Amino acid sequence: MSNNNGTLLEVKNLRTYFETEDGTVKAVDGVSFALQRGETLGIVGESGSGKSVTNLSIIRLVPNPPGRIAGGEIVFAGQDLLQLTEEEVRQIRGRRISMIFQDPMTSLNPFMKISRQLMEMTRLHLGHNKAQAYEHAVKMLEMVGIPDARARVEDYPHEFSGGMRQRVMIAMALSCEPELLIADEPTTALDVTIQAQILELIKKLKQRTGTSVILITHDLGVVAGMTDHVVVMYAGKVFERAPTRELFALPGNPYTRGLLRSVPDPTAEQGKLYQIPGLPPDVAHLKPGCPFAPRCDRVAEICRQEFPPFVQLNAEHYSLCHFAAEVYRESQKESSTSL
Amino acid sequence: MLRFIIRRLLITIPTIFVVITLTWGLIRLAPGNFYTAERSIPKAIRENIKEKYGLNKPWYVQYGKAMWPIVRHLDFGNSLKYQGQPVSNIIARSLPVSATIGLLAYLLALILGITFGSIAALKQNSAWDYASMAVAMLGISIPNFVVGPLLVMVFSLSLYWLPPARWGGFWSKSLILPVLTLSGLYMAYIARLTRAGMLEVLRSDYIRTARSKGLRERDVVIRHALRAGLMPVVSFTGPALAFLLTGTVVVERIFALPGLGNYFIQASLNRDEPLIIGIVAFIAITLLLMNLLVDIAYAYLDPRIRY
Amino acid sequence: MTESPGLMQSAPPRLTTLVREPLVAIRDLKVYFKAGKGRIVKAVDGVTLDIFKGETLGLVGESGCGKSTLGRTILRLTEPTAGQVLYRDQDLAKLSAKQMREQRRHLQIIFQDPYASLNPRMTVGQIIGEPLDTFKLASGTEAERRVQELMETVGLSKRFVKRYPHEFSGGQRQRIGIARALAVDPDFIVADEPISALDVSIQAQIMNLLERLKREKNLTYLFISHDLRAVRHVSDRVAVMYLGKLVELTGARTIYEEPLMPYTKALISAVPVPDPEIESQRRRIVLEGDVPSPLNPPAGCRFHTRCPYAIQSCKEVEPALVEIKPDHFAACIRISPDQPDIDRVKAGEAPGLSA
Amino acid sequence: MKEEPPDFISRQEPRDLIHVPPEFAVAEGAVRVLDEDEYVAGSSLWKDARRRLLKNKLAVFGLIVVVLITFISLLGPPIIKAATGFTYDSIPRDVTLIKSIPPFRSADGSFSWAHPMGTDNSGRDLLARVLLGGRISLMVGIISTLVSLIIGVGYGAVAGYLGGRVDNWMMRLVDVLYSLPYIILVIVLLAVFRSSTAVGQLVLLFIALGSVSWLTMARIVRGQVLSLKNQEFVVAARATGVSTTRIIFRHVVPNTLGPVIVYATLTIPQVMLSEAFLSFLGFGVQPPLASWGSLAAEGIQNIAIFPWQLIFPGVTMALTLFSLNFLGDGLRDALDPQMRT
Amino acid sequence: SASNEEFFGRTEPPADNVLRYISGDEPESLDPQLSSTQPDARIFLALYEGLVEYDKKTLDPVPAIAERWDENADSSEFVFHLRKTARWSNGDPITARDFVYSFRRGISPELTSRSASLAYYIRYAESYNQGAVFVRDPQTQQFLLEKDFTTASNTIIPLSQTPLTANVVEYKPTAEEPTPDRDTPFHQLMHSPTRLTLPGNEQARAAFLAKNPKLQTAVAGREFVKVKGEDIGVEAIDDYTLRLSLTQSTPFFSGLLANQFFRLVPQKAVEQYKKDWTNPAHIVTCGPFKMKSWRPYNELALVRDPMYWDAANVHLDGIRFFPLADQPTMMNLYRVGEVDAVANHSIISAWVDSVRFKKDYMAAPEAAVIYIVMNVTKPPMNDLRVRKAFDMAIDKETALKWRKIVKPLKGVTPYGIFPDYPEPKSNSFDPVKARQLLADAGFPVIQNSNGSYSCPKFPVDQVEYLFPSASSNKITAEFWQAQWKQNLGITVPLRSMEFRTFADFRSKLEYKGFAFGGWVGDYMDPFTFLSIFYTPENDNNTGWWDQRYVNLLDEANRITDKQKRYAMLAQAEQIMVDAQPIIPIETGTVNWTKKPYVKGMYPNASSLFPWKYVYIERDRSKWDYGTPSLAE
Ligand SMILES: Nc1ncnc2c1ncn2[C@@H]1O[C@H](COP(=O)(O)OP(=O)(O)OP(=O)(O)O)[C@@H](O)[C@H]1O
Ligand SMILES: Nc1ncnc2c1ncn2[C@@H]1O[C@H](COP(=O)(O)OP(=O)(O)OP(=O)(O)O)[C@@H](O)[C@H]1O
Ligand SMILES: [Mg+2]
Ligand SMILES: [Mg+2]
Repeated sequence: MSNNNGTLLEVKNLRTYFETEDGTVKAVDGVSFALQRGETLGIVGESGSGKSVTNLSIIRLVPNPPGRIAGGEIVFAGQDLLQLTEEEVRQIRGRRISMIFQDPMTSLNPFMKISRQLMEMTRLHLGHNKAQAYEHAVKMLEMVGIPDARARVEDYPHEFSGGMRQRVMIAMALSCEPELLIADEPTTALDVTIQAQILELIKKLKQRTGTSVILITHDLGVVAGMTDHVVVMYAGKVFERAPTRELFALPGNPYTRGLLRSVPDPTAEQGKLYQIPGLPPDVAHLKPGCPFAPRCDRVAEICRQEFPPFVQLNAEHYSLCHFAAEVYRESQKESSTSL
Repeated sequence: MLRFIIRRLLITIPTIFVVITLTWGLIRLAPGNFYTAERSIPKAIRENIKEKYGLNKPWYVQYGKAMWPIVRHLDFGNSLKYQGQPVSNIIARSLPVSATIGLLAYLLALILGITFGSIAALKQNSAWDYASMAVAMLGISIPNFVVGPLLVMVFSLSLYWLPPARWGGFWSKSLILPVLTLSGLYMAYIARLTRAGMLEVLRSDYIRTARSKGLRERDVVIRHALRAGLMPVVSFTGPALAFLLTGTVVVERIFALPGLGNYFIQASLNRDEPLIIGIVAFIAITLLLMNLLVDIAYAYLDPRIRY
Repeated sequence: MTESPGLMQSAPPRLTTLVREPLVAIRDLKVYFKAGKGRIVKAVDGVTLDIFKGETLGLVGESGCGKSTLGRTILRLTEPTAGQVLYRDQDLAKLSAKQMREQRRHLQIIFQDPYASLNPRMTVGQIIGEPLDTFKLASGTEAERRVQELMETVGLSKRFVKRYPHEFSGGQRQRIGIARALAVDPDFIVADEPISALDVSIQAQIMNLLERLKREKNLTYLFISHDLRAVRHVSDRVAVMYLGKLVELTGARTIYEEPLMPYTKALISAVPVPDPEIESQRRRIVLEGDVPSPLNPPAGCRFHTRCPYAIQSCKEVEPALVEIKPDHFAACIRISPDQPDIDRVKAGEAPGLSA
Repeated sequence: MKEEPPDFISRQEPRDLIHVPPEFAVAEGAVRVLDEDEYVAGSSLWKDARRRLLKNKLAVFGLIVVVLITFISLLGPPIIKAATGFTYDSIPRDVTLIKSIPPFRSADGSFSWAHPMGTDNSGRDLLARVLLGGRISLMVGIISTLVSLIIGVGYGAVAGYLGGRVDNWMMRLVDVLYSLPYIILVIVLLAVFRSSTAVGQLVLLFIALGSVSWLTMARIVRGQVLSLKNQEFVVAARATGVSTTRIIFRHVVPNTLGPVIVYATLTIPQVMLSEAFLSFLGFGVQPPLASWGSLAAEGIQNIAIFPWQLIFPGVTMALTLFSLNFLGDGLRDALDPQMRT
Repeated sequence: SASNEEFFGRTEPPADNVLRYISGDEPESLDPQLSSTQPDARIFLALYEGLVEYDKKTLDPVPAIAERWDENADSSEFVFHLRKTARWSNGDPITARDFVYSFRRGISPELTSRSASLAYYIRYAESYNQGAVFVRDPQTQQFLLEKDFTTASNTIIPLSQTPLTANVVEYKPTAEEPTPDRDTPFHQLMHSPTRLTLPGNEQARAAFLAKNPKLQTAVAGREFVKVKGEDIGVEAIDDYTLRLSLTQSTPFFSGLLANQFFRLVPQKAVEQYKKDWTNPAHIVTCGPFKMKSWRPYNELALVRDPMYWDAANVHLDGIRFFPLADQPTMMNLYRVGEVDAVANHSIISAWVDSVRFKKDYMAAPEAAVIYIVMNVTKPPMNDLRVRKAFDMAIDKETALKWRKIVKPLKGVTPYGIFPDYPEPKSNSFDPVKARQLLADAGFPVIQNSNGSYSCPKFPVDQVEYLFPSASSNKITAEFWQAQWKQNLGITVPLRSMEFRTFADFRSKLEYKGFAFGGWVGDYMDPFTFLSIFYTPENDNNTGWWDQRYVNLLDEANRITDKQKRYAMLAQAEQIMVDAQPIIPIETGTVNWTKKPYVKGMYPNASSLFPWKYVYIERDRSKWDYGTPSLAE
């Protein structure tokens, strides 16, 4: 594909495998998606579906061994990241692509003051001197809503609460204003007010610098509010890909529908929530056929036999299902009735 | 922290006292005496010696006599073997020798050891790993009483570059071979402990974070991994440095260096009580201080450690 | 500064409709941390709270306000600076290490940070099986069976039993922690953000599970979360914390539908809705002003720096937790049982002060 | 397979519809298909480790060498004796043979199979001596390392975990033991517990070496534990009611294993050297017994004239130590679950 | 390689005229009377002088500060004539009073010199050193005499103690010297009968008296007078004449006087600085060299002393002594040419084969013997047959061939040091007889089918061979063990020990069976070796003692004729050899190296070198190619 000037990142058929005792864990198996400049892409999906690994693959930080990127292309601003040398990737990391990791507790260096961990970024990539970097660090902390930032910047991570650490991670990732921000569940540990604040911050950054964002989250509310496109992953595969509104309104995949139904409704009374039955599959031992088949409410014999096709439902809406069209239609029906 | 340091410094004193007392007891339990010689000396002279040194008194009198000057004036008395030489003088003149060799050797060992260890950890199970570990292993698989003479054989006896033995001053060629010999062993320790420590650390999430920042691999190691990775090395450094500073017998013997280690062995073999006690007290102090430093270093390296 | 208004000690908040005995009673609990350079973080600062048998008490609040600390202190994982934690009327702080260990059978915690709380050198099976072994609940194949059961319960394939924590995704790790807490059939679980790392489907699973267990085993939860939807869903009552203090406490439905405190209102307005249509139109109450630091909490009402309703007195008077409506406690001087709706209170007035 | 109806109460449905299947887990029973393998029982860190160790080529090589050398040391001497009549202490009667003969040579310089490693200054077969020395050195190394592992790890872990005053006292005891004049300690030990049998002497030697070999280990473990004990998973263990002993030995100690194993493998050469030094001072193994250390110490004196006296014991020793260390590294890697390959 | 070269290592003479010598162990002290070891003695040879000095080859006494001396008929009184040119390093003249001071100091109990017993031949020296007391009648001021209380008086009173009469000529005055006033009151005192001495310590005295009722009554009511330094038989007749009166005939006494113990110490410095007088800043010496600097365990640098009476004949400008004991290190330093000569026994046995053919190797017998002592107080070694069997089972010929450099030993006197001394007859290697003897003693030796022997009845757990740890001892020990095993079928356990533990065990006779024994002569007379078994207390470490042996030695020492005296000494030695408390092993050799350009240094029997004769020869043709002959 030509170097579309609107496309910042294009992941093509990415496959990342882990070699473990009981076989190859195909954590990411043939994932493709594209991200335009200035756009936000949401990735949702069940826990263990390969969201984090996909993104680790993008910045080439999959632990090796046991992990390895088994195939595919990751074209970032025209370059295939997988073809670059370690040194070239290093220069992209942090500066052009930065990442907020999922687990803030262990992702901060427990041996280093917050200040140093923040300053490191800007000193390295923006060429700040010590004082500049320090000021920048304080500013960033303030921006992510750490109270009394100037005093607390000298603390160690273990002195911060979970949410505060997460905000430090965010501050760190934002500090160099990257072209691509990968946020792996950036707000899980944050209360809603801070969450709103952070999301607002990301939005502002996007507006100002045109940063593209990949937002991994399971909070469908966040997805709804933040993203332009959504990728739904299941068992290392992309199950559905669509513009956000479309996805929420007209899901074309039984799995997506299940997800949407699971969200607790604050207006409803207590009671049992909808849950997709069964367990997530073990990606090391996938059966032929659709990986979701055992849990699917509309499973048919073909689902157990054949791997489903990636059906294009409309210009930007794809779904991995034998019955994608049917599901899509159903959704259309439902939405018209509920209206 | 300050309270911790003060408390530890205070406990140093009774600890040293315990060490001295035990040492005193051990010397008494050991067969032979400082005047035992190949030819036994006549009884009369033995009696004179006992009289002179109070060895015919009850043990508590002897103990008091041994301890009192130490407690009062930190005076360890005179050596029995090197008659008339105050223990403090002996320590004062031999310590710098041992300390110089020891420190230089440890510095060299640290630099090489940490480098090799880090390389090995970073490139785990690669040729780099094996090569640097092999080099490190040489230091410990070949005893230093073999390394020393081999180095001498090459650099002194064949090439005539370096003196084969003897102390030539604090800044002389004669330091090179002893320092090399001594550092080999410690380099091995440090390299291997570094590797083990680093491996524990290098897979942490926060190292991943550091990498995601785009840091150079070297900076990742030096700034992020080393602190935690060096914990075992730091633990090892306490006693190791204490013993290095206070002398190492084998190297001092091979290279005929007038160091404390040599004196210590001789004193032990000679049952030279004041000298033994003096050196033991000195070693104990060094050790306790080193270990205190190590404990402080722990808290410095790992902010989660608090005393 | 005077702490703990007398009212709180005399009348701990309770539900009048059901006279229930508290399972865990927290009395004027304070947890301070030393934070270098002689500074003190007052993570929990005078909290009095009853948790009744069989209820789920939701605890919400801003990040860093002391929720985890409160939860951990209940289990004596952090030693309190002052105050008491009574479990079935015994003061936990007075128990010996051994007695405390026995109590841990009944008191469990699901940790906020799943990965860090898992021993990297133990397999999942060992991690989940350990409590069984500790309390001699099962052994041999029986234990193995229980472990499998637990794993299935939390939605983990039992094939994973021999894997190590680092081989799991974030959500999977969280579920390991949940399974461990459930292993001993506890009475009381502090669930510290048990679902925040989980995807919605598993969240639903877990919440259903927690509820079912509660029903079946009469479990009691302290459910810490910032996900108000979830809290709303699982809790009977909800407590709102702000900077180490309780600011509002009432039934789960009430708090969502008729919050009293300006802070709670802001919280609720910020809940994202999984609907892009609504999301793109909705208006949130955006809190202005600096987020205060627990290192240096503001005097008076701690929320005054960000409160749109703050008046001068708010900076001076520390509000007590008062029963404004039946079973609805709030700590704000600008409202009173006579006028619970802050929007109707005249500007500058502080009815709560006089009461 | 018959699909059961999804178990849920959606927001659309009336909420009192609680005909939920009694066991939650049963709902998943429907999808048990995924677990075709039955539950594999009794996996442990050590079992896993063994399997992983065997995949590490260098470690396996190390293991093979160590086992081989151990076996040869054990079985070699009687075989040599049966084959040639040489033992570690047989000095030839013929005075012309009482000299150091090069490997594969007879006294007159011609080729001979008699002494593949040559002989020492007293004309004793070096091969027999090296093998015998192997027995002693390996025994010394293993026993002291065991002591250091058992006492040092336990002691250090307890001190570090309990911390505070206990730690302070326990570590001061270590300091005291460190500071005592070792030589005198050994002299007293040997004099107070006199033993004239070779075995008794060896036991004393083990005690002497073991008594100090654990000290640094204790310090290293303590250092690791100090930083481990604040980690969340230890708190988690505490929260689950795990007893202190079990926390120390199940949770904390396994996480120190990396440095512990490495230090343990370093202890072996260290103890062998100490043994050589003690032998040099007359405290070690009694002649005509020998150890690698003492053989090397003799050999180095003759390096210029009879190099084989150093080369054979030295190389055997170095090879063993190398192998041990690679084995140790392999073990370390094997015990690190993150290193699964 | 090194083995093909003529010399062992580099042979470049040093640029300056300073000898660099490895003296062995670190000196215990620079006080000649305190330090008793051989390495120290070599240093004292440079720093101090006494009445006599060792001959550079024979070690016989040659005039030093004493120009000449006279000796009475039975060698019990000596008069020394000092040279008037002798001076201390600070320029003060040396007089007879310096000797009086030095000798009294050396013997004084306070100094606790470990060599003080060397001076016990001097009258009352032993009593003084022991802190003994005379017994005096307060009324009459008379002292009790020894002869009144000794029961069996078979000892012959030496000349010096027989009363002086006009016609007794004790020594031969020389013509050139007027001899004023020789017969001083002190001299009279020395010739009066020996006073009774009792232990100075009250408890010991009470215990002693309790055993002798006669003495107890005699002593009652008398006062005790401590023996003082002034009482010992050392007298300055005038500034340059010194008289020494001895308790017994001591023909070898003048030789003994070269020992470091009898060298001069500076009274003023000693009294002023006490223990610190040997400090380089304070030290005053009287030898051919004086102190330049001292860095213990590193280097002791001396320079030629211009005040020395014979300074003109001192060749070297200075000497640098390197105290170090590690043999390979010594040899390394020697090989690279950092030192010019090394101490004795410095060549590791393993190296001997390659070094002994070099032309700078020093080979000569040494006044040092090595033997195995046996504990005759414990079974099975209390049986003479067993002891003999173990002696006969060692093939010493093979051992000598194997050891290459050592010399044989028949008894306890070294081989080849005292040319006229008759060797005792000792057992020869006879394994058959040895086995027979063992069988006689109740331990039959059985021959196994493979030709080896075994002796199942022998209590192997009751014996062991104890030796101090040093590699040279170890290889010999292994050899003896192998011999006994081959010939008797008995494997005697070997036990090496740290030296002082060893010495303690051995001297307390705590050892079982065998122990290493060795002796280095203090002076050049067989008696220095025979005296090992002289008194039971003189710790011969075997438990063996025989009055006949002692009597023979005493008698021999009164004989002035050397041949006859030697014959009688040998007779005594034969008694000891027959009783077999020891297994004689070997006579040592000096075994050291010196660079060929070092001249005037001879491999004498004690490796003691009068340094003033030593010089550095830069003319290659005059170098030593081989061991310099002692016979010339
Ligand atoms: N180091 C590893 N070794 C083996 N398997 C791994 C490893 N890391 C991840 N996996 C597996 O890869 C799969 C995908 O993991 P990933 O972390 O991408 O999930 P995720 O979608 O981010 O889930 P979550 O939302 O729970 O974080 C999981 O099944 C996980 O078990
Ligand atoms: N060990 C500690 N040392 C110092 N300060 C601490 C420590 N633990 C917590 N704190 C501080 O106490 C306050 C409350 O922390 P806590 O973890 O209870 O917050 P939280 O309500 O759980 O927040 P979050 O929702 O982000 O997890 C924070 O300001 C934190 O920085
Ligand atoms: Mg993830
Ligand atoms: Mg928290």
